Amino acid sequence: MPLKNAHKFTVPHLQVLSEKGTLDKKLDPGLSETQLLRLYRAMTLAREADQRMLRLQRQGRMGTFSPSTGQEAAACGPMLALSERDWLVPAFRELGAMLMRGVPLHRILLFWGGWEEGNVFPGVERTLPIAVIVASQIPHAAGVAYSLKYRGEKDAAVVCYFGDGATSEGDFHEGMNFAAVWKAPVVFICQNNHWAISTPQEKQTGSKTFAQKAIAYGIPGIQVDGNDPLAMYKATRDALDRANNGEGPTMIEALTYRVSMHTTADDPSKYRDTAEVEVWKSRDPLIRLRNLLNERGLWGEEKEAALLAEIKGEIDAEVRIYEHGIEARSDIAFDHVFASPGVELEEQRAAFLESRGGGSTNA
Amino acid sequence: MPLKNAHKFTVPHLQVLSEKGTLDKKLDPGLSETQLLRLYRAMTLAREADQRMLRLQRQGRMGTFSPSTGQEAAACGPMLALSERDWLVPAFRELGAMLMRGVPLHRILLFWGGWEEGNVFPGVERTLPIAVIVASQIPHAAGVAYSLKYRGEKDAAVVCYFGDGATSEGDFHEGMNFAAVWKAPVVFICQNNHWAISTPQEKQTGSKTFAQKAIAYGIPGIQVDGNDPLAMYKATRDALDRANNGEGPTMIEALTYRVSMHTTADDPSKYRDTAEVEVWKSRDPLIRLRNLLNERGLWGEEKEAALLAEIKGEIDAEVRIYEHGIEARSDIAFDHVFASPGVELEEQRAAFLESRGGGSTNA
Amino acid sequence: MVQGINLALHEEMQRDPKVLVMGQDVGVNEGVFRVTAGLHAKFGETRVIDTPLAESGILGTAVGMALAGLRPVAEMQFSGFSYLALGHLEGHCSRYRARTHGALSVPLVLRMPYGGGVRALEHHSESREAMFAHLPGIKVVIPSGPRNARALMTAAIQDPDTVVFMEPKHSYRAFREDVPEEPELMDIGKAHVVQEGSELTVITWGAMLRKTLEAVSEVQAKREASVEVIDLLSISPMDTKTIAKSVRKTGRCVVVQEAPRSFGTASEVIARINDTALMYLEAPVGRVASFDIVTPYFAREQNYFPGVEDIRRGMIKTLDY
Amino acid sequence: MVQGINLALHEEMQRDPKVLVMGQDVGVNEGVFRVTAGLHAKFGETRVIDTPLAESGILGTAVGMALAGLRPVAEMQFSGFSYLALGHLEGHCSRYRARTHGALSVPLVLRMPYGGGVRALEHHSESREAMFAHLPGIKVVIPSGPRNARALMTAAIQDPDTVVFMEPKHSYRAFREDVPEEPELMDIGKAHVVQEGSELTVITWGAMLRKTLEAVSEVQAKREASVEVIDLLSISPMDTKTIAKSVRKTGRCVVVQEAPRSFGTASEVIARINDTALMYLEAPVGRVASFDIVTPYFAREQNYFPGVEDIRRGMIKTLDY
Ligand SMILES: Cc1ncc(C[n+]2csc(CCOP(=O)(O)OP(=O)(O)O)c2C)c(N)n1
Ligand SMILES: Cc1ncc(C[n+]2csc(CCOP(=O)(O)OP(=O)(O)O)c2C)c(N)n1
Ligand SMILES: [Mg+2]
Ligand SMILES: [Mg+2]
Repeated sequence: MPLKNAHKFTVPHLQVLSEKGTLDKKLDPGLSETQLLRLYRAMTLAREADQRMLRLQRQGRMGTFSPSTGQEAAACGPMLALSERDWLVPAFRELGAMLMRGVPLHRILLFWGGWEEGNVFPGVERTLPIAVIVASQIPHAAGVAYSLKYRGEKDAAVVCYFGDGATSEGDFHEGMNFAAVWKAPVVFICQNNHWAISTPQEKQTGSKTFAQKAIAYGIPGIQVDGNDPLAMYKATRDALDRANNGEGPTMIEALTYRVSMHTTADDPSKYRDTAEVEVWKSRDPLIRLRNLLNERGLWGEEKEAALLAEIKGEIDAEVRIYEHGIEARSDIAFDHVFASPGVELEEQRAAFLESRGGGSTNA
Repeated sequence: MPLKNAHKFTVPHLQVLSEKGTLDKKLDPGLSETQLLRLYRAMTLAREADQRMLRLQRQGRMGTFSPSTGQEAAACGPMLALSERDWLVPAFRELGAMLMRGVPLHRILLFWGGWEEGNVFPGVERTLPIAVIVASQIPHAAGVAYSLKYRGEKDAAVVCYFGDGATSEGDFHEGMNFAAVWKAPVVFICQNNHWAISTPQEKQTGSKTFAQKAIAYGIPGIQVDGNDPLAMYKATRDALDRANNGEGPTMIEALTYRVSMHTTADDPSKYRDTAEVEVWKSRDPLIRLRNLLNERGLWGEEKEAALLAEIKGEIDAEVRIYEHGIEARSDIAFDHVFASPGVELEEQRAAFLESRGGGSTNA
Repeated sequence: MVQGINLALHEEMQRDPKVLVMGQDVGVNEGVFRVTAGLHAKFGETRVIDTPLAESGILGTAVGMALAGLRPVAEMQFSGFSYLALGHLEGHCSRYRARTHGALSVPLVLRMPYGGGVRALEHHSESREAMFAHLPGIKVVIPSGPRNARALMTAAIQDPDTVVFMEPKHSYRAFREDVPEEPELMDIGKAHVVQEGSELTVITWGAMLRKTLEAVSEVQAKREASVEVIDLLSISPMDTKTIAKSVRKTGRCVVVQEAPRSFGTASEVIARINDTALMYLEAPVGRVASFDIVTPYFAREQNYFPGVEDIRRGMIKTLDY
Repeated sequence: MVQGINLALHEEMQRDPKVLVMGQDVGVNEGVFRVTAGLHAKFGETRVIDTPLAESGILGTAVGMALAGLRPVAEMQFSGFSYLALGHLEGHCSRYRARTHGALSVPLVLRMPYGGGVRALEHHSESREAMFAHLPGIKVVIPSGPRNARALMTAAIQDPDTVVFMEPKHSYRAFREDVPEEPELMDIGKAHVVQEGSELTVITWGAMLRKTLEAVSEVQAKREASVEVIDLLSISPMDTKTIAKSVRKTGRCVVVQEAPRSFGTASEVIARINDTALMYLEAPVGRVASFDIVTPYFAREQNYFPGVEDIRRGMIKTLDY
């Protein structure tokens, strides 16, 4: 066995709906009207909510947050493929995914507003909260997926999001490896939005694609046009099918772009050209899907206006809940250190309450 | 750009000297007689020293250690390619590599005997001590390689060893990634000896080869017959050339086998078949190289006997140094917490000396 | 102690199908110290998982399992490698309950052999319980013998939050002790008064308990001192009440700690005595501990870890103060 | 303080070509807090490295550079992510010198913004200096103002061993202070007596110093108490002598710590007072600290961190004891 190319690997690239709006018939996942409209609504809601959050933040009505404008197809496309039995394990830039999951917007506002209540999703099962420690959710997803297998839940899988930067963390590697060894039912979605704060791909990795990192784990990796919601749906659907068939994890790289700042505390003009941003703005995933809807006669200016009005109302209502609706017992943190606080913590709680003059307040 | 196999990767497999002893002329690295004899001597010394250490340990004259019998080609082949300007960053199962580097055997005995002196190599530059924390030496190697680049030392590179199990650690991933992004001059040698204590490859990774993990970093990965010393030399030589040309890191997977126990505290019969061990014993790298030497008329029974006698004498002498030659000031640890101990530590040293009745002793 | 822990694992896995065991070499090989003996044979490889070699991956996936309702008992092969998993311990185990106001929690046990005196390689001899104990939301327990090891492990597995279970490997096979037929459940957070006394309180935990008891008998033999000995068992939460009660009674105290002197558990014990019993003290609280140096390799580890003689001397000093 | 640290980095990089800066977004972006402003422009990307997003990789490669003779100043973007690098801190930074009896060492600085009160996201508000300080072989320093920040950073870079340099981000832009033209070199391991007094010693560090000074003026204004204030500056090694001298003089002491109460630096300070000045104490040492709970999200973080009023009350309590 002398020098020979013993092992060969390929990483496919998937696009279903081109930038110009042409649909690849062979690859069309055949979404129903309802599904297409649901997807478009979700993406629009995510966009509008994102813009509103930016304003709330600028007005001092919310804390620092990480906008997701431009990434709606990557966040929402996959979610159309999920059932209630599947788990969602997000990073922190999947507003659209969380909304599609049924997490009310006001919960997300609460999160960025500095309230733990933003991680509590009453009635929404199998959904982990936002993960702030980059990549740490990846082994969690592998563990959740193991538990599905352990319990014999063959109809369920995990969808786990993370960014391009996250792939550099040891936890990405360890989580992917565990999932692969276990053939655990999990779909890893890397939102390659081309930046990790100020770090571009070439400073993040020596590899041409992020999808090829799947080869290291012996699992399929696929690079997808992340601004193409149909491709994102299809890739996820296929990966979920593999997972449900016991074939293990898949890694999807979604090629997209963070058109806004990293967080509201960030100034991207320090490190990137607006020319690059403009190129990507012109690839707006909302426009792409709207064009398809238009073409199919499912959409028009009137419908668009009505949708925007409806969404605005919805967002207004959620903002109101966010700003007025939360009981803010100041000592609640003492309740949740452990299942039961114990003597010492109760003593400290008393000291805490005394230190703020006793009683509870509303924010 | 619809579904297409956009990216292709290959992992070559290298063998120069087959198990049967046939040499692939096209791939022959053309080692000189002297080099071949040096290599054979080094491998034999490693084997004999390993066996002696096993006895020393069993006799209670040394602590737990990790034998490397069977892995001599993977450890020694690469070292033939190194110059004094290159760095060696070992794991803990590269006895042959350290000896070839010029580390005296008694230093290695001291290490496994529980003496820090086993990490001090007077006169041997650019050689890190044994790394006990699996994979932690990999980012170190990347950092050392960066320093070579930083200083413009174009004639120097780093050779870093680790095991198959080490590839699962986050530090493997992070170290490889940094090295790749930096195009740092480093050769990563994964000794795939098929076991990480009791864990076989299929529980360690979902990938068919370890070499393919290189693809994740956009660097070349090559699988090498790790019991073929010429192939190990050649792969390392090529990788060092790449490194010196500024082309960055390479990963070499050496397919070999741990024919002995993990450490002297381990009982491999609990987890693996002797049949497998026997197969690999029959692939002994020493025999393979000896056959070549024989064929070339460079070797014979007499020479073998003389070499073994010489080596035995050498080992005897080193064991004597190990067992008698070390000054054992008991409080020396206080000297080396920081460059200078400071008031508090000096007070603690006084207490320490008092606690053992003062003064220093020899072990 | 190995058998005590092993028994608890068998019993709990039998009792609750949600309990599983995971770690490096814990399955077929039954653990490098054989703490998981018999589990793989009995419960199979789905419940007794030989994981890849990755500490953060072990704890991180265990967190995921726990969030999904399982009860993993995850092993770090040696505590010296547990720092690689600290991201999940600090970032998730300790916080998920707080983060979600109780909607999600991480009920898992993180086992790890720790401690010195067994002539082991570098990184295999440290005691760093204080680092974990500084994290709110994490419980840290340390058994000192076979019986309390089994009872503590049972409690740790049943605990609704993450428990770091540190196993003093020096005590793994140090002595035998009968354990009751029926599983016992120890109350995490309670110290154990091993023997009562009125003139001096000695507080310790883990492998230091046996050495302390030896030193105590020596002292008692020589000078009829009446010594109270407290086995902390739970490092965090710490049983301040039991400590305070004892020191108020005796007025003198020595804390014996295997870890380096500074920033260790002994310092916290002293701080709590300061809070609750300072005015009863007739002497400074004695600290018998290792030195603030890097653990020497085993050829020179003698006299680095506190020995019976060091403890005896510490006691005398405090008694004579 | 941002400018003080930045100045030291400029000066040291100018002075010594072996010094380099590395971390996430420290180059082109000049750091998320602009601590590395101007460095990339001045020294280029080889000496001011934007690394991949991997904390263990950052510290691990910095260890390699240091072993090869460079002097890296590595940044953890927030201390909350530094736990991912603990493997190298505990396993190598703290030990390489001991491991090789001085043949090899790891002279690097590990910078990290830490601490709360800036309405930040989860994991961005903790103070865990005590965890690092428990490690023998590691120095841990914390500046409290622009001038000592610059002098400490200069010393840290020139130090032949690993120094963990924790930057209280609450103080980053809190106030201005003149710094001398010439670089100053602070003696790591020495505390600073900020003001002398005879009735009470208050010991603190980092962002708590300003709050403490406010509380002290309030108390002094109301009741003519003579208060001595000590800024620890070096958490490890800790300046026991200065602490002991002060407490022997005043007989009363309060320690103000931003971190949770238990197993923190305050406990170590108390233990050292126990060792060196117990019999001078007229009251238990007061501990003003955060609670042993998971840091609440910022909407509820008020009153979690010690405030001026808490410190004032702690002082009064100890004075009135
Ligand atoms: C472990 C860790 N290190 C650093 C940070 C600070 N940080 C937050 S987001 C971010 C960049 C993430 O980049 P990427 O994964 O590409 O996600 P994106 O922000 O682009 O969505 C960094 C460095 C963090 N939150 N966690
Ligand atoms: C971080 C870490 N985890 C666990 C261990 C315990 N341990 C020592 S060697 C080893 C297996 C290493 O396997 P591999 O990398 O294949 O090297 P080999 O022993 O086969 O040479 C383990 C688990 C360790 N030393 N370091
Ligand atoms: Mg990104
Ligand atoms: Mg191996």
